[in-house]
Amino acid sequence: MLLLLPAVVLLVAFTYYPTVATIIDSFFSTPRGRRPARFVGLANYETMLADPVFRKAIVNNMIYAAVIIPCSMGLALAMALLVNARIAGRGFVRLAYFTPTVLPMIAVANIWMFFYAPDYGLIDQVLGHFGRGGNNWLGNPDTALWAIIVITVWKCAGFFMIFYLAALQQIPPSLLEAAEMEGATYWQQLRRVILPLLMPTTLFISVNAVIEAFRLVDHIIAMTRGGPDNSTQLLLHYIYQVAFGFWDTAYAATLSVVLLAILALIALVQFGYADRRIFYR
Amino acid sequence: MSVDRRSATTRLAINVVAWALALLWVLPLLYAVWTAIHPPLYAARFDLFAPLTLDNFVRVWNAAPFDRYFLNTIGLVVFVVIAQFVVCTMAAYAFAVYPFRGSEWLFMLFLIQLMVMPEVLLVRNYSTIASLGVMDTMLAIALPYLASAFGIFLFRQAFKSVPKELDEAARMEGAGPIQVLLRVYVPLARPTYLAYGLVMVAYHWNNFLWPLIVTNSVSTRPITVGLGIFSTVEQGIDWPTITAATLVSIGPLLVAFLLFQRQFVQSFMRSGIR
Amino acid sequence: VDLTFYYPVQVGGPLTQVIDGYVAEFEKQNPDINVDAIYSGNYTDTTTRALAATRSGNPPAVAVLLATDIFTLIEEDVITPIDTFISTDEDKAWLAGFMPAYLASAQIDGHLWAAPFQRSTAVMYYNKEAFKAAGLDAEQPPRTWDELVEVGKALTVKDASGNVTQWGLGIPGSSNAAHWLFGALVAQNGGQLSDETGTRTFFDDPKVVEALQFWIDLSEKHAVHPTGILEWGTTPSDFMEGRLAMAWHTTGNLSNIRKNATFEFGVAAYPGNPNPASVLGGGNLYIFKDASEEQKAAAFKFVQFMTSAELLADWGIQTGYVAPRDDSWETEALKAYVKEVPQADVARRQIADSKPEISTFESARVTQVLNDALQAALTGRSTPQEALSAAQAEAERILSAYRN
Amino acid sequence: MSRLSVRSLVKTWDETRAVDGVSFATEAREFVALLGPSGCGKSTTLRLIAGLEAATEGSVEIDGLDVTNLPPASRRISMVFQSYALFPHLNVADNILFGLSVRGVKRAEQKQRLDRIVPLLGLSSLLDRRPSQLSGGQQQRVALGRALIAEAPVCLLDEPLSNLDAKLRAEMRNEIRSLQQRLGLTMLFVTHDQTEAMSMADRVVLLRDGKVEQFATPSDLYTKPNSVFVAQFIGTPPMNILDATLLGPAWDRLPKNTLVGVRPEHIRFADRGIAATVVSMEYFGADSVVSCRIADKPVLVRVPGQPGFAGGETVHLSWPQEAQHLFDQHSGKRRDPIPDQRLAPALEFVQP
Amino acid sequence: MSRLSVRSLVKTWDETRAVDGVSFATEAREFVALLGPSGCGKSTTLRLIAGLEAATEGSVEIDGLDVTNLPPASRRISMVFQSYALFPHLNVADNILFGLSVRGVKRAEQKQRLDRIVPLLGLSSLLDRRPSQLSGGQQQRVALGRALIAEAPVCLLDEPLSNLDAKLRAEMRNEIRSLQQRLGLTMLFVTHDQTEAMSMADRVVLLRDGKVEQFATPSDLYTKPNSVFVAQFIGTPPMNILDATLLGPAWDRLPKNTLVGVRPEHIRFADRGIAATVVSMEYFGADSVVSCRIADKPVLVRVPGQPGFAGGETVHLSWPQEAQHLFDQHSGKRRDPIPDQRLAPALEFVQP
Ligand SMILES: Nc1ncnc2c1ncn2[C@@H]1O[C@H](COP(=O)(O)OP(=O)(O)OP(=O)(O)O)[C@@H](O)[C@H]1O
Ligand SMILES: Nc1ncnc2c1ncn2[C@@H]1O[C@H](COP(=O)(O)OP(=O)(O)OP(=O)(O)O)[C@@H](O)[C@H]1O
Ligand SMILES: [Mg+2]
Ligand SMILES: [Mg+2]
Repeated sequence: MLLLLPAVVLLVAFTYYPTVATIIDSFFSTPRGRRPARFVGLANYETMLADPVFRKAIVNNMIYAAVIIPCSMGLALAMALLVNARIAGRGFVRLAYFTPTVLPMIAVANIWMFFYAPDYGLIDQVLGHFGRGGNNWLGNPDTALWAIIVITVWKCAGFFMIFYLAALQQIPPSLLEAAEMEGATYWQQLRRVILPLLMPTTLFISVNAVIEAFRLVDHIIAMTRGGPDNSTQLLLHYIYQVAFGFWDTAYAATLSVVLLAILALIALVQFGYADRRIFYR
Repeated sequence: MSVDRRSATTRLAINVVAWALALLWVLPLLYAVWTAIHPPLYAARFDLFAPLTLDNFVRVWNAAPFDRYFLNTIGLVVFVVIAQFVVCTMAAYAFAVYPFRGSEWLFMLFLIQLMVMPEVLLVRNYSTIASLGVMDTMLAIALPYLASAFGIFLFRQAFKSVPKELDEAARMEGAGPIQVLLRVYVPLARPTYLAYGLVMVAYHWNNFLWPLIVTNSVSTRPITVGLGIFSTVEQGIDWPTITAATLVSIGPLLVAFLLFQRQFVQSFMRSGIR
Repeated sequence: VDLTFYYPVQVGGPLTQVIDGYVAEFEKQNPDINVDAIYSGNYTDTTTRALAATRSGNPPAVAVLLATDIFTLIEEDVITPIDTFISTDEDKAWLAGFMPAYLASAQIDGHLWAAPFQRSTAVMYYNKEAFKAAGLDAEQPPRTWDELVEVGKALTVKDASGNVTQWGLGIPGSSNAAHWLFGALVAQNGGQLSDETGTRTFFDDPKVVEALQFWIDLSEKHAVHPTGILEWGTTPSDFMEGRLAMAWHTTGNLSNIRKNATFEFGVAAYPGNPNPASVLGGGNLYIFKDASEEQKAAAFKFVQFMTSAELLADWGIQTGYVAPRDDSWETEALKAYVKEVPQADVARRQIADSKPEISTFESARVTQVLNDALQAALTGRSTPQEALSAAQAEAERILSAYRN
Repeated sequence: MSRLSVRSLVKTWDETRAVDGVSFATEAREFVALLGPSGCGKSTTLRLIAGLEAATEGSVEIDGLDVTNLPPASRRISMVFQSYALFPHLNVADNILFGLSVRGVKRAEQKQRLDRIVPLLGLSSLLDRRPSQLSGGQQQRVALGRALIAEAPVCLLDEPLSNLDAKLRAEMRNEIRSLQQRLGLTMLFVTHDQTEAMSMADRVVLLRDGKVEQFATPSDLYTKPNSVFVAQFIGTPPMNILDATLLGPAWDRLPKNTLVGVRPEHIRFADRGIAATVVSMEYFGADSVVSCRIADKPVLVRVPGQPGFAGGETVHLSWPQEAQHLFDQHSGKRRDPIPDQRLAPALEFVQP
Repeated sequence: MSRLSVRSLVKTWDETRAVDGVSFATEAREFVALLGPSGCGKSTTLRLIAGLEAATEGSVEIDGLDVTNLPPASRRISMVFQSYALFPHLNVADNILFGLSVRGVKRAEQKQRLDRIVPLLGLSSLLDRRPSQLSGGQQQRVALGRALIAEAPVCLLDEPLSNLDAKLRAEMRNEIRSLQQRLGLTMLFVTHDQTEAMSMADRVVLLRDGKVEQFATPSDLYTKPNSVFVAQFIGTPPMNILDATLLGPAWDRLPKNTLVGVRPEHIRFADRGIAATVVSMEYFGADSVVSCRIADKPVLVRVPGQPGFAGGETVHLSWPQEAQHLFDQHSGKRRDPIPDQRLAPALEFVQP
């Protein structure tokens, strides 16, 4: 198909070729100026399995994903429903929800850094009024990951909302009217009509949410660098660190292969399971 | 819009929740505005009578050729979004309307791009760009993003939701495949184009690492890279400067969205298929 | 000749314009050389770019990179020693002008690999008004660890409900700073973190463990230091907001604090246990190997220009970096500046007592190992001994490959 | 059981007055048709009653209770939508059962009621299909099933039969009628098909441009149309409306500006009478419609079977006096009662 | 100008044989109706002819040219869709002009043709509206306009009138008919409304379960139905079909297993004849339909006006012999010709 040609060429050049190269790299040692790469078989993978930071990153990332995906999607749906209803200043509210998407993460990270600052940070100032100040959100390994999660949810929810909003607007009003006539309460309409009709959108958003959950690490680079004590270490951030901090490209490639495998697995499950059950109108 | 038939209390509750959430969500932005228009002393102190100042903006504006950066960014974003529209529309149309043997597989293969982080491929993409000889051009920033699986997926979905009879009616009327695409599918998918365009504008307006790597000069550098100068934490955070710079760099985008959002919503309604 | 020059900017402000000014001046003096000065983000980004560019075949001629990246750069085989360009007496005189402490960190295997450029050192900022309020002599900052604890206690203030409103001391422990300031603590305790070959670390040395124990004690035992990890980025704000009465940070922050602090503050050299000591930091100028000979010659000229006494003095004034040449400090400009801002001189005086920061092969990875250990101990997840022993073992594993 | 009454309902959109002061009241268990040309505001009136649109003015009462401000679900009304409004993600059975299941009716009862209604609608073999796999008519039957199964006391139907074929439509008419009577429902039925309205309804609300033109029983509508509009809307082919002055001297005694209306089926070909020219013929099986012209004005005549006129032939038309309707030329309103003494002599010759 | 012919068309979906061997051929400029109950495969047949579905078997020819494998646009066919298929993003004028503009017809000519067609359809005041702002009937007229403006030699219409009110529908019938004749179009018109098919079409294809049940002129369909199905499908109310054995000894001489069919409009109330009981009455204005029972079997009788029968009353029914149709009980097929000599005596007493 001629229509597909440009896309295929671009994807080969900037996705497939580099991906395959990455997989190949993972079986070689890192080339250094003085020592060229040599084939090492699975050595990189053995190193990885023994690497406590890797294990920590995987665990953190699972928590990160398990919280972010449902939270941001749920919030996004709630927001879309809210701004689809007739509320005062709807334009402003939509804009408000969407703002995080437009804000550059570099700058945002710094602003959040202020919110999280102990004692004089905004959150602590508020909590201080209730005598619960003095929290070092980012400096405490028990809270740091959660602090990061909050930012991610904040950043993603508005983005996903746009898609839910678009889908909501496409639902024929007569369907909801029919449901209403049939005595469905708002919650029943939501559960039995709106949500099923939003399924294709939900699938799409969930794919994106999974990807974001493994991809969004800008604020970690800017805020915690995986610390304290790797408590905010995520897989992609670790890859970034290994590749561009440690210059161990082979090991980074190995980690990347794992990341790709995880994502591919999730994606296949999502599509295989969901695409079949979701009709397209 | 259908009438809101809910009771007054429900409506009030909806309003309250929506607004509370909205305020929570813009808090960082409000904070940015606060610090940007006050002297550094008030960065963490909320005093209603704090003196106002535009110094932070003046300083930021003078610190770098922001006007040039704006032009670069606008040019880049317009180019990327239009090129993406073209590439993704073509591919999505092929997938949605002319499925062929194995097209489902090819589509899955395309979706891989959703999952492959550009960050991971940075080094390799850098060499590709270098070997194409387009280093330090707008094309270099744009190329890896042009074939967006995200866009293809979205457009395919939008095209699939176009009622089949409309396609058929257009074909009966003698429209060829390209005409059907341009005159039926694309107009009907307008909300999707708007939404996707908006998201992509936001994404590329804020993209940092890749442009940083492939641009060298003031004449190609986008605004985020310019903004990067102020955002470093190495020497301690200078909040007023950072927030002022942030506002300068996202200001046009926010204003555009504010103006755009009316149009955005209206177009949803207009194209609403009964 | 065309030269590409990558540089990071680590200090807020319109510094690219300053650099552009230097470059323009250089090009005026050397009309046959054209320098393309590229601002390239922070140090990490710049290193990334420089290495990526080199690998894809169009390396920069000169770059400002971290002093501690030296082993990585040697291992990657991308830089040329500076001393190979030294031929004339003039060159030798230029070389001799650098402070030896800074030169030391660029000398490996008998070669000088880089020219010190934007160098810094860690110092202690203290709030003179807080000192006065606590009845302390604001001109007598603590000189030893014991004094530090004692003064810290006096400076720690609680409100009626027992919440601390002002901590005595703050030492940032976030991932981008812990190893650096910890280097100072170790040096003060008479220890060191790595040797000059870059292949050996001493993380489990008793002196090192003791230094970490002291850091922990500051909050756990003496309660003069906030618990948990103090963010490097917010520490200056902490200090300016009055949350910290004394804060350890880089000299690079001087202008920021001077501009924004609403109270009188002092800059002090670090205390000792017993020997006062600090660490050096910042970036050097490297010449890249893959450039043509002609470019390299021009690059050397450029390096010399950038490290002339006047220029370094000016750069120091503009940024807060410590000019790494003694003769810079003799220039009128810098003298006048020191008169106006006496705090600026503290750094220079402290340099004699300063040690190079930890620098090894795979510097970032080893640093990361150390940082993880420090943070684990600081957050009470393991004891200093355990954490550092584990870190040492890991560092051994990484570095053993580089011993011959 | 339930009486529906509507008072001065008005609905405006921007400039359009889609519904413009509609009032009528049904008896309990009455079957009322809402009839009118396309775009006259039938659907809108129905939606106002259902509560799906907020009325600009006026009120809706059910059994004397003002429900104008109640939500649709609390009005105890069921509805069939003109566009079906089937849930695309549910199969036929689930679509029909939606309301019951939403209201928490027990499984067993759901099944029972489903089994009762499905054969009536001829949907038995389609229960597992999705709406997108049904033909238009099948979809409409599902929509009907969904509304009927609720057994709400008032049921609104927006052209539920317009996509069915004649046979099914006739069956469905009977079905709906008998269900209505069996369940004691009050039904309001929108249609633009006067045959449907006439044959099914107890009374008909005839709408025109958002206003009630006449509210009466079918036979009153047919025999005593309030206006030219009603006269022409009811009956196929529509009533012939002729200027009295055209008909010759016998009609001169009528008041000025009078229009004379005669239904095609009441006109007979006779030996004497008004002269006309045959123009063409349309065949409908049981009968045919002959188009004639009286002095260039078209007149339709309906006769049984297939008569053998040729185009251009001259014929004579007559009709009984009681079949003649008189209307005011300006207002279009009926002139009734006709003062017999004045007209009878003038019309005597048309009697056979 | 153009002749459309269809040979053994078959379309199957999984198990469903939606179209099952349909063959027919039109004359040039002929107006053919495709008639049949809901779900019988009318739309599918039309779509196969249009080229919107690929035929499983069979071929479509236009003027002798096999177009089975041509794309829709190359078949020189225009079409009106059952669901209108208006472009929601275009206003009425642009919807109608879509085809012309796609084919690159000049602005001036577009305008000319638009001005010609729009008043015919009563759309003049709506040209700037979007489809979503139109009522169902208005939408359908736009769809019609879009198909007619193309002036393709063959035009397919999928129930274009089903959403119009009776008056408009009658007007549109004439309009479509006269446009078809004026433009010399060959039209294939899907409808489930037999009145529409009968009054408009030159010939009717009557479909049942995907098969052609009869292909004939309207009057042949009415007077010589091929089968019980046709007999009951054509005419409202449908033909009464009675078991000959019920009718008394006079019918005993008919062959075994014969069904007797009589149209309601041919039955008269007489003094002698078959005894029946009146059950109910339906009023249609011009006439009424009386439901009776002959030995528990329903019989409908159509009479003019509103007769005064009471439920339960006993009446006598008779009909002329030539109005009687005979069918085989098993196959449902017509038994023709009836050997007059054998039947005439048996039926004589029913003559008035
Ligand atoms: N949402 C709306 N906004 C503006 N005008 C509308 C809207 N809905 C309907 N109308 C207009 O109101 C009038 C009445 O519309 P309505 O749908 O009630 O007609 P109807 O009698 O049901 O016609 P049909 O028999 O064609 O369905 C029409 O002129 C229509 O164009
Ligand atoms: N896409 C499809 N997949 C499976 N079955 C289909 C599909 N489209 C139609 N059918 C089935 O084929 C048969 C014929 O459908 P078609 O739409 O041709 O009927 P129709 O005669 O036009 O009916 P109506 O008068 O109700 O529009 C129906 O039983 C229908 O359910
Ligand atoms: Mg309607
Ligand atoms: Mg159909």
